[in-house]
Amino acid sequence: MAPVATPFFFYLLSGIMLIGGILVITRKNPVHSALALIVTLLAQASIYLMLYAPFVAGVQIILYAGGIMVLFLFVIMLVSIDRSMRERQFNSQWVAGIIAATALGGLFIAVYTKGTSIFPEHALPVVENDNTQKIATMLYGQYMFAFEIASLLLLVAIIGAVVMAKKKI
Amino acid sequence: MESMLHITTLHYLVLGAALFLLGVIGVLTRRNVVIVLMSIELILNAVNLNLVAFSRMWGGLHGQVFAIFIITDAAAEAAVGLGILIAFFRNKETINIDEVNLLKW
Amino acid sequence: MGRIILYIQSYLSSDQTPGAAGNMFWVLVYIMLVFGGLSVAVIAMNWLERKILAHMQVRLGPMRVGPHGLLQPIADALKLLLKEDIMPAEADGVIFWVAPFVVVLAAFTVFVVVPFGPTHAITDMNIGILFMLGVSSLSVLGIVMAGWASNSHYPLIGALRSSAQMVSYEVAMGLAVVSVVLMTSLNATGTGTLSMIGIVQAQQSQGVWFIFKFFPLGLIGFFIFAVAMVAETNRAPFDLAEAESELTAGFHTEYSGFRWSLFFLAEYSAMIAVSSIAVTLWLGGWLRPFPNALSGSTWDFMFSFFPAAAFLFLAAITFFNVVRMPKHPLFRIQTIGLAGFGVVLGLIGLVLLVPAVRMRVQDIFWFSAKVAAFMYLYIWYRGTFPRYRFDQLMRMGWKVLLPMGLGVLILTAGVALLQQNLWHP
Amino acid sequence: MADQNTLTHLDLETPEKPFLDANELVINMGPQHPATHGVLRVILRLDGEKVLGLECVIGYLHRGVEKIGENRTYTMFNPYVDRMDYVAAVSNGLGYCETVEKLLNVEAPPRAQYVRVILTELNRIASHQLWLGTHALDIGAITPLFYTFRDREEILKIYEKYCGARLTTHAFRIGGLQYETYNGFEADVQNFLNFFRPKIDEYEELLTTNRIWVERTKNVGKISAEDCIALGVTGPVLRASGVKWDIRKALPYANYKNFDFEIPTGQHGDTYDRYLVRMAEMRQSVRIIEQAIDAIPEGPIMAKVPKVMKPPAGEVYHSIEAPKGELGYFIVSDGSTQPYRLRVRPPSFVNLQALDLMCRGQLVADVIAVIGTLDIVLGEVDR
Repeated sequence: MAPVATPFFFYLLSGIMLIGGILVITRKNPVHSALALIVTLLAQASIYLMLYAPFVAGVQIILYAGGIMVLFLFVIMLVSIDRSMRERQFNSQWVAGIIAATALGGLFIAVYTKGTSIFPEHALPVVENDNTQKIATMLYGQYMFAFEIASLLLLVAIIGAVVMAKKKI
Repeated sequence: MESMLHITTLHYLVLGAALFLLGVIGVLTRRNVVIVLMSIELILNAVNLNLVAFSRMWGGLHGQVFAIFIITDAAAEAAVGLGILIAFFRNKETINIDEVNLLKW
Repeated sequence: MGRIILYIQSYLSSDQTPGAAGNMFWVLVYIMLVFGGLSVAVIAMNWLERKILAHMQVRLGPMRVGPHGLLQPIADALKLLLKEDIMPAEADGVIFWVAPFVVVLAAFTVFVVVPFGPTHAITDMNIGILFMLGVSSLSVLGIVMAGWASNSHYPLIGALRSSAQMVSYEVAMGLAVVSVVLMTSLNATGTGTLSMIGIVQAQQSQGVWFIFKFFPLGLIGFFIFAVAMVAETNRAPFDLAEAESELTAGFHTEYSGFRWSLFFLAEYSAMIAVSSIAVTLWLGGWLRPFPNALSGSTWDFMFSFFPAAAFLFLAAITFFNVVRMPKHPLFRIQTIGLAGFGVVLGLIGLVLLVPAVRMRVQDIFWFSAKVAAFMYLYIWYRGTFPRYRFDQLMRMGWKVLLPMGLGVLILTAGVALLQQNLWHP
Repeated sequence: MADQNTLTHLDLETPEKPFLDANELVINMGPQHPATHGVLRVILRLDGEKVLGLECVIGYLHRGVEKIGENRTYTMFNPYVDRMDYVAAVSNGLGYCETVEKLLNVEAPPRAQYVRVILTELNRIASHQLWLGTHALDIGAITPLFYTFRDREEILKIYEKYCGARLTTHAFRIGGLQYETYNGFEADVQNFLNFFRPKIDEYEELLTTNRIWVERTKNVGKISAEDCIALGVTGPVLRASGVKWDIRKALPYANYKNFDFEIPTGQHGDTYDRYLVRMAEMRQSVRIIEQAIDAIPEGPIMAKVPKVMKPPAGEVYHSIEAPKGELGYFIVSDGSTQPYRLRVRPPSFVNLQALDLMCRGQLVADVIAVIGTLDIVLGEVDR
């Protein structure tokens, strides 16, 4: 089934994402930031659905919103945030930050105005029905090595997190 | 107006760029480590959005596979980052990134 | 006008779910039906749980509001709606307000892909089971929000317990689910499916419920899921998050009235949701018992009378109890009410005898009956088991269920590979 | 044995270092909490879920029972003791009556002694039933509560028939009994015993081998025999730690020396052992009541005591084995009609002291289990 009212949903979702993103970097309370980020991530999952990528959308919901963000909230509750909320929120290099961001933004604008010509005129048709099956074939075929490396990375991350967070090992 | 109503790949790319910039500003200006980590998640998501948009444009699935790898990477990064955060908080009782100024304590 | 009628009718003749057919009218109708049915089911569950627990515990349970307390859930709902809605002064207003809605939303959204029948689902998604697990895992966010926003110690501990618990058990649950997804790929094409309808159809075409597939591997996978799903819904004996003897009420200690009832609603609909996952994945979903061994039109005809028979049986029990009601004039209204309830049940049973209805409703009946069995199990657990301690719960999740899940997954893959290469080269 | 004033292996003064220093959580459990058995308030210091230390705040149910005793005659004070441990009112009455009898130097006649033993042992069963139900409820098993209350009802019915009251019975008088037993008392008690014996098996079937129950109670709230003695802990808690100390055997009162029964003991001193000890005690109580029913003699029920009691000046301490431990009464008489000083040694109050020691390093859920297994009654703790 093709997406309906694509422009409306695109602008709605990207509006939600941008407002969420702004809230993430401006809120004083990290819990509010985390919740804004969750909203952003869920809106992004919907955008993935519009891009005919249901599997990535599912992974986004289950891993990002359901896993990583819960970990974030967990840690925020573990460390006391009262003190950090009373402190100054932005550091002294905010001028440098804005300049860097503006420069980067300028670069993006330049690239996108110059480079649109290489984009194809119409998006190629994508079959949604066997999206998951195709991704599976690629992951376990062409990207097998990368897949195994990713599992190694996760193992290293587990060990690293345990080593750092545990009081005595 | 016509170009506003016909959603092309460029729209998604611009959205991704905007998110990326928000993430960069967050990383550079905030003092709270948790929020810095969350800004990094924003950056990774902006990249994911671009990859999926490109995968849609070319009709292949390589972009989506890359997005999945990046999500895996984000999980690993969050786990280690939060682990460091807890170790840091335990020693200095703060989560202010400006106070991460010693190589050893 | 004619086009509209055609549009409305277009789904009825098709063999797709309304979502897949792209028929908005029927999608809306189905959403109404599913959520209406869900609300009725939660109300019925409330009454049944209290009654069944009461009878397990040598007491009567609700008896005052309506005959045999049948109207008790409605009275409770009214009381909760009229109650003062208290928000602690130091609470984080917005999050406190949003949290119950997040939980309810997560618990209700999963029903979008639950297949009550081959065509009786709101929609069929390519990533069905992934969607269900993902969205149901979002409810932990609501719980964490509620616990944190209350700005109080008991809710905070409850929220921490609950989030740790749900995140841990999701892993074991996911592994059990993956072993089923692997089983669906044992067909000619060699590709499996994540779609809920596809999984049931795979069981149909392979001629076996996945609980009996590769015995005992399917059974172990089912066992892992059955334990994890109780932990996932925070029910006894894993109800640590709201252990009333330890944390008073856990994450919803500070909630009252309408918002508390939202948590209640979410808990029960989440129970129904995970039970329907279990039914779909292991117990053949909407399939009636022995669809292959007892196939043929005669058996189909016989089995199609089950729904009507069940309702008529319930009606008969009700009328038996009408006769047993005390004859005192004070009980006259109650007796009439019970008789009315029996008449309603009997009428539903009679309607189900009509051939057109009979054939269409069968699969819904079998699905609901299987889910109801799980609901009974939930109540039974609650009446029987003491509560686990937090470290024991974590140990069980990570050190027992997770390795078991991994083992089942590897063995299933191995056996499937052997079967494909040796018996069907 | 170690020095009586120090505890063997736990330093109670310095708390353990928490996981995140800034994040030590202080939780106020009670006085309004579903699992603190009344109005106990426990201030818990937590590191996450781990208990670093706790402090009991008591006195929410203080009624000044001991002070009231100084302003009442000996007979008038008798009903007040029922209100201390209200789930074992008969035992409290027995302790008080025997103490005053000791002061007056009279002894209750044999028939009264037998009836006293029967009623007291029934009371022990009732108290243990209430303990079992609430303890299981705290640990999360809701069903045993209803079973034990159903069976406790039969005991309360016997009390009601005997003296008209169910809970605060005021069954005994100084010097014997107020009432002769009603017709069919023996038969009622015998019926109850026949009814109750399979019920103990029913409780045990629900819990003793239940995996979750065993995991929740084994190695939880351990306390060694030395620590028990150092803290003055008595009753089933002491016996579960392996000390064979039961006042019924050690310093026999009433006519317990006429009965043949055993003192069940445990080995590990954990919650599971305390559970087993109390279950075995119920069986032993059944055994004692059976012997008493068979041997109950005819005769008077009241010794000769003056209408106005003026015990000779002096002091006396007498203790009995109440369901919860050693229940002692210390009375100083100045020769008038009222005690000069009356002091109660309540088992719950003394046992509650062990809570901190038993909970250190355990989890929040274990605190609940330990409060349950100590079997405290706040009426007795606060008096």
